[in-house]
Amino acid sequence: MKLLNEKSKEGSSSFNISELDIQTNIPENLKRIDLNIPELSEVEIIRHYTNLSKYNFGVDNGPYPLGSCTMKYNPKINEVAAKIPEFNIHPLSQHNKGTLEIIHQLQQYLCEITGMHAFSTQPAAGAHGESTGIMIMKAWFQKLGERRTKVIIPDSCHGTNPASVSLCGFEPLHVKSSSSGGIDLDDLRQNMGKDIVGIMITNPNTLGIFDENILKITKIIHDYGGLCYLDGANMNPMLGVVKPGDFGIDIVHLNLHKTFSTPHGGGGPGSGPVGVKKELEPFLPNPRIIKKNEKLGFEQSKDSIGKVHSFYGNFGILLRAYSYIRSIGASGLRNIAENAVLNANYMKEKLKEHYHLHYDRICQHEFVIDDSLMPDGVTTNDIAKRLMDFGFHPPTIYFPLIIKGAMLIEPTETESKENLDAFIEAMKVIKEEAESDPEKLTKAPLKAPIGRIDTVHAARKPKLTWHST
Amino acid sequence: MKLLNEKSKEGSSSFNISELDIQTNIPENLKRIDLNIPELSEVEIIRHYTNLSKYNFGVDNGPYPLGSCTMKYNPKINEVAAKIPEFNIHPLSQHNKGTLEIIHQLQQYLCEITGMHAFSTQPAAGAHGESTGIMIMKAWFQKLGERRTKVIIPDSCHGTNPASVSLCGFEPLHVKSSSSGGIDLDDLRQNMGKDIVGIMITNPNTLGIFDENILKITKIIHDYGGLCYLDGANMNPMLGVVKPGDFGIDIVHLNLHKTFSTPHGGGGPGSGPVGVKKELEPFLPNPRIIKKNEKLGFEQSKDSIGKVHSFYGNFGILLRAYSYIRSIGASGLRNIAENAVLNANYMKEKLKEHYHLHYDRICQHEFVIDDSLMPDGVTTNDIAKRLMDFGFHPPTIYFPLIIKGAMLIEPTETESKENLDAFIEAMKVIKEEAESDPEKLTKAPLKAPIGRIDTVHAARKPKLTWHST
Amino acid sequence: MDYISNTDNDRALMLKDIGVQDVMDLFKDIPDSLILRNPLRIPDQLSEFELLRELENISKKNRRHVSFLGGGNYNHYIPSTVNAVTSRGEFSTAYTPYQPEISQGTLQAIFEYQSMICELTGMDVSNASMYDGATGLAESMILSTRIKGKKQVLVSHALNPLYREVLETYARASEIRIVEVDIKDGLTSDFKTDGSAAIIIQNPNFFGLIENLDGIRKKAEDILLITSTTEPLSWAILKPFSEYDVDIVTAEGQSFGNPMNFGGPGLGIIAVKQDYVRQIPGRLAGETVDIHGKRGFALTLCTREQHIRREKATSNICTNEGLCMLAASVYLVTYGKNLGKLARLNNQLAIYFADKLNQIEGVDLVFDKPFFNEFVVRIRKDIQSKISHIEIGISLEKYYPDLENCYLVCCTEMTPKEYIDRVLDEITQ
Amino acid sequence: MDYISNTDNDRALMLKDIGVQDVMDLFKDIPDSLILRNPLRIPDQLSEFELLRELENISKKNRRHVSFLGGGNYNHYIPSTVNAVTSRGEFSTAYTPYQPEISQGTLQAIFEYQSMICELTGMDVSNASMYDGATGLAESMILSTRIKGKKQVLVSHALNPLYREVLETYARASEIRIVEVDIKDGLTSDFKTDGSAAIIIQNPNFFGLIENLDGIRKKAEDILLITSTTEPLSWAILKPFSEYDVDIVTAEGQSFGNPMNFGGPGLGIIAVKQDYVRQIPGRLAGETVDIHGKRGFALTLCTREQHIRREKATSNICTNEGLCMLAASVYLVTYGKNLGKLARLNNQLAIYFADKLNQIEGVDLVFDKPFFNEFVVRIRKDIQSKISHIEIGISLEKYYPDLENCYLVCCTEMTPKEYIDRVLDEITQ
Repeated sequence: MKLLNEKSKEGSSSFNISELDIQTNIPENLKRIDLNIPELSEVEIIRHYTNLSKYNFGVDNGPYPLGSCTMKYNPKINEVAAKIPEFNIHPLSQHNKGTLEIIHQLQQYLCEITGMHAFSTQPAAGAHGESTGIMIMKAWFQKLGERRTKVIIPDSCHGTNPASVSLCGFEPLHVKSSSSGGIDLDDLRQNMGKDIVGIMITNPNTLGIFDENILKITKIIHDYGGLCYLDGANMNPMLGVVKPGDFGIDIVHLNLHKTFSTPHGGGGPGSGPVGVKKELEPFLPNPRIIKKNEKLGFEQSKDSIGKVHSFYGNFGILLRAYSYIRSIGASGLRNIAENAVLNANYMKEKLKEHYHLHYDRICQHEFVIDDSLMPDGVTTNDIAKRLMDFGFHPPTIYFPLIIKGAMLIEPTETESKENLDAFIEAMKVIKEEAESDPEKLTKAPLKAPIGRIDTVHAARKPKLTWHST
Repeated sequence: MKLLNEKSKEGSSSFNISELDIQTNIPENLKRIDLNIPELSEVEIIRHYTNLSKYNFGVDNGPYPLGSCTMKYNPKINEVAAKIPEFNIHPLSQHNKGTLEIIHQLQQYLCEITGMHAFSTQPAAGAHGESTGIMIMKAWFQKLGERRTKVIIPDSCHGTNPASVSLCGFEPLHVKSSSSGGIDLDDLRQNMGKDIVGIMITNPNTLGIFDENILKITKIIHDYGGLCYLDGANMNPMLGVVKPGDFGIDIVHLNLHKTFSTPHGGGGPGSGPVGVKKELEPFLPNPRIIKKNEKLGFEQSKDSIGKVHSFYGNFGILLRAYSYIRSIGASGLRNIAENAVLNANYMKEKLKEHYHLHYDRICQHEFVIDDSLMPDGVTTNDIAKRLMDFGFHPPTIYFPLIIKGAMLIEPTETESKENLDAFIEAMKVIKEEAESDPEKLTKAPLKAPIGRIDTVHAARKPKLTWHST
Repeated sequence: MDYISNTDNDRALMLKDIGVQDVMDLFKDIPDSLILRNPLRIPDQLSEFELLRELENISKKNRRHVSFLGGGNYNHYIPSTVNAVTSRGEFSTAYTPYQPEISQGTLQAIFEYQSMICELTGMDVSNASMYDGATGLAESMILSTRIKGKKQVLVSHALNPLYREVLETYARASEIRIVEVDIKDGLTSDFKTDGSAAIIIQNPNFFGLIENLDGIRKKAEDILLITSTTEPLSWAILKPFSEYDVDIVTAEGQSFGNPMNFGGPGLGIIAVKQDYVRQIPGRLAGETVDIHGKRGFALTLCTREQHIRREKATSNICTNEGLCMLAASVYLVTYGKNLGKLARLNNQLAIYFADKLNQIEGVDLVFDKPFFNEFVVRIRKDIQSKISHIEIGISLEKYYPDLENCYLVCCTEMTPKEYIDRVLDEITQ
Repeated sequence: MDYISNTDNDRALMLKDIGVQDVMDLFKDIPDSLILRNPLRIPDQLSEFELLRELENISKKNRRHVSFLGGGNYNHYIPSTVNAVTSRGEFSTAYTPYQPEISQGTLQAIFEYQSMICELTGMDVSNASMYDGATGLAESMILSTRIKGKKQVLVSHALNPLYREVLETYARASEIRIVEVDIKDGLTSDFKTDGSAAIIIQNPNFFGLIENLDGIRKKAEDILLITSTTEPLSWAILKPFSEYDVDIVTAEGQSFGNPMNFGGPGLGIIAVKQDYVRQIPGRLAGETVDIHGKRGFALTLCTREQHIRREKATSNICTNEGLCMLAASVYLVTYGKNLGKLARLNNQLAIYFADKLNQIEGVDLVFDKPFFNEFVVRIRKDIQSKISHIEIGISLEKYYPDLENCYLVCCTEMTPKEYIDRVLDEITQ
């Protein structure tokens, strides 16, 4: 489709503004001479984006089993809630009692769900929550007067974890997975020492496995005075079933857009609240929103890591998450976990008849298969592209890195058995096509709005903006 | 795509309702036993309609030159206006001053635009306005004590006109068009008599021609004591340029959804306010919304034809029309007329190089070409279907009836020259294809979501509801 | 604002190509004396934010408040799915699906709507909508006279008085005689069918009472039975009309997913027996196939309609209430079978309120009959003035002079128990 | 409500196929002692209408009122086109466009956004968004230390104090030293570059004043120039930063089509010179071709990112503010060149209000310098209490003790002349 710039026509924009008859105070030498924003009439703008949207695939279009991203259905009521005009207030307005109530109540719910003592909703996304959490670890040891430098990260971690650690001046120390998919306890023990800040663990991990040794792991860390950080991106299968606080977690971030179902927006906005145990509460970002003597307000802590957001985080997302939790209630939360896990295990059992399953055991919300049983020349990437032709968004591919040609599949609780069966059937057909007609795969997608994209070409001589030719 | 019923799965609907613990008073023998509304989870409902919408073409998708339907762009601001919560009140609420102000002010604007004395906004659509108008004519002559029975309708009328006339117990009397596309004055004069209720005229007519004899025509009718009714569906090119009241019109209906750009909604809701000259005001539907001594309120007239709507008409549409008029102002209204006429004439001039133009003269907002220059076997219907492949909604076809194989093209003022040129080019290519590769046309559309539909099959043994098989 | 995509430059080029100097040369068919020389007396254009400011100021002249008004227009919750679907431009900015190949969205939605209405009513055929409850009923009245060849129709006095007004308007135009059927204890009483084409009965009737239609067919063997419903949510728990052998079912479908909006747009529902499939007014979507044999949908039986049959058409209706129909479909499938629960909740709230009111000295339940979500109470004048800030119901005196001091009170899920209790407190304090 | 598509029957079938008895058998990796025996202490589920009732009740505890608050978050009108686009599920319910073949909508929108940001700033490369103005600035600070290999950064004292707090947080974590640059008459004063990687200057600065950046490059030849803008609407009428040879432009883009929402989500804008294309954090969409040679778009230069480079990544950012970016794109193209008019209107309203306030005894304009749509006034205490019901501006004492009784006042198109006049009346009455 043509670009906005290519459709632009001088003089066609007609958004009416009546200026006042007042001279500007801006000196000539600081003024802009011309402004080349594309100009389109309203009808052409709406058509541009309406037709562009047809080239996109969202959860509203079909199943989106993108592993570790929890692409569940986003209820429309949350969008209605998020548009209540009274909530659209300035962050420094004093008339904020309703807004503070929502944030405070949400913090309470998140504490109850995770078993933590206090939450800050400032971080704007999961990775932002991660760095906030690591900053808290850093501040904790500074307060203790200890200089520790290394953070243990299992090799089944999320991609953001090592980067978050290094952002805070720490060194990531990678620990291997065991043959059953959990953390290799021996490797962990060998790496322990007084320079260990703690562990940054994803549990269930990115293989979809709940580490059965979790209590041992957190104990090992705690025995060395370290802190246990949970990457809560995979909270979905634990809702109402188990609390991270109960298995020794000191700090956790949640991805509200994943677990609490706010629309992912083509890449955000998300929200990554961080929860901590009682001892760590003073280190949470400033200001905190708290209730004292039945009055809601802000509080600053001198031990805080400081502010991590221009204001108080992504309130628009918090409101949606609040709305979601209230819609479904305690029983709904437990239902999510049970159904997410049921759906994943069902798919895993059915798919392992056709694809190689590295860890053949019970999984939580997601699981990994790979392309090792595929005929030569057919790769995970081909399978992913071909899945598009069957009306599915592909799973996460080539991740986790520890499994070659991985496909990380997370169906989520909102998909029906019918959809799971259709996906399984598609995967079966693709396997057959790989044998009988591999070109169908290597040239896939055949039915998408555009053919397979050449990403190498994109990177070779990057063209990142429109230029008139 | 599968039907809702085919996707239904018992127990999958989860819209939560908490009943009260109160026994119903409804006797068993009057109770329903089972209710088979399809049951789908919310995600499946949203996907159903999201994906279904892809099989639809609206103005938001591209040019829609459906003659006489005025498929102009519908500004999004009007949708925002229509959702202001305070306007969503019960029709019998007393707290209605804001709502009455909108309706009353809109009536004033419509009077100013048309040159009429008073408007009723009760009729819910154009045809509803027509029958309301004819009822007023009937009531007028009843009041006068005259029994008249025939309404003159030119053969270039809208399809609804004869039906509206007969609904009111009158007989339509068809008058021929002249060779230049206007009314044949001789034929008109010959038909005149004391049994003539009046004329129901569309001007500009469905050929897009403004009848140059309009003043003569209305005079002839008036000379016999008849009334002149204008079908105002084609008001668009007259906005700010000429007022129907000035050329002898006694009653007019407007199609707010056409001229005042409210979304056509896949077939409504529309709105068909009726305006009249002063003498006819007492005959307008009851109740009227008027301002007396600066106070807004309802008024009943004993001469009124009575009520024609459950309440006061389609307020939701009135509000959008009000918003539209306020957005564009007087100058915007005139711009509409000028640009609508300019666009139509431009297309007409360009298309007449390739297609037969029956009336080669200046047109107003629309014009008619036909398929008489096409090679054997290629029809207007084929051209229409093939236009879809070029990204256009086809024009109105086989209408007006007086031109064989007619294509009634109304570009509207909101299309750009680029779009008109693209349409012209598509028509040129289609003409060429008709010569070189007629199958492309007779099998068209080739790129639509579905192949050419068999409408004869649909009517043969009508299947109008889903039945489980 | 204007919404014109052409620039001055475009216009100049186009005029040149047409071969005229000025755009007004294109208006030369209009007698010169008629051309307006001055701008219309309509205010200047506004920017979006100026417009919204004005509209919000006007809107605040309405007051939102606790209200128990019903009687043909109901304050029901509209699920979030409804607007999510109807706001999609592909649906809202399309017109009547004349071209089925690029209108399958609208057409399939109509077909599904027809199917659900037939399920709810038990009838064989539903159209794609009429303007509203009253006009759909009026068209049915005319239809019955055409079918039966008789120009007289019986109309229950318990039919919504506003609907009766509309029937009278159409009857005058079509020269039909309306004979009213009396009421007894709020229900339609006995009637004689002589010379009539049909009888029109509302159920639940205007007083909210459920008419007992068992055996009505026996009393009306030679005429058509036409029903009108203003609160079709009741259908979710009431026996379908087909079981009483009704011929034509009409209703106002606003309750199904459409806002009150001061009474419009509404949604005229009409459904008939198979016998009348070629007489029913309005659009019908039917299943068919495309050139490849794939299932598709199209408007069908168009020979009933005005654009083909002209003055002999079954109706002059053309534009209907398409988007309201779509809203109703999404509404119905969103609730699914839970529509029964919603209907019961409405019924329960009304029973609760009626019982509590009836216990108050000075307030009496007027009809001791089963009702759905509306009921009539007589309220002593001093109590009326005590709660004058609440719209407790529609005052009935105007329509039924013998129902002095009586109000038609409506409860829905939007008047929850807490609201009701608050009102009861205000009355008894 | 729940949002689960499976029925009990489905679940039974699936458990059977998996070969377990009970769903809890699938949780057996979790130590039994950890499994929760009781439901979470979270209230029961609500229906949509109950939920909205609750939320509306809570929302009313906020009060909407006349406000002149700005300082990093602005009450601008959001054109109707914005929500019409961003509410489309195809955009809102997709994620990061990892699979370009079915994400061309998002990708092209990013590419167009990048193009518009580069046009507005004059820079070569824009990413697809950061979290907000402050964190985007913090990441730029870190970036500059990496480029320059120096762990010290100069920060203007006229930078938004909340942003300075965020910089300090990140500086502590990354062990960077921040040196503040003084202000003089509200503008950033001279500075020494020794040992520093960059200087960070806000423009228009926190006081709304327009910094004169002419010649700044000369003063900062050996360090990076980083700018921060909280009100990028100003860009529509101010000389682009590229003309001052700025290296990194950051901004809070909330003004472009995103609601205030208590400060979030915002839109972190970042744009850099071509030199730093491989250092910029976050996603980039680039033009490429598909297998048939047709133009398409894809995320590119991913080797900068955390999922490839792990701990060596330029940033840990993954999820950004995609939908806010889309809103900004629609916003910008809706105004088109009229964005300049809007900016001028904002400027004019602020000048009008500042002038009028300055004429009032007891109210003084603090800085006599060109400003955009914000300015600082000192208000006598008695006048402050007179208008305590109005939020006249952000109180500055807390951040700048010497600015006692001073307020940062912001005007936008949402505080039209009528509003301003009303406030002036209240002050002078």
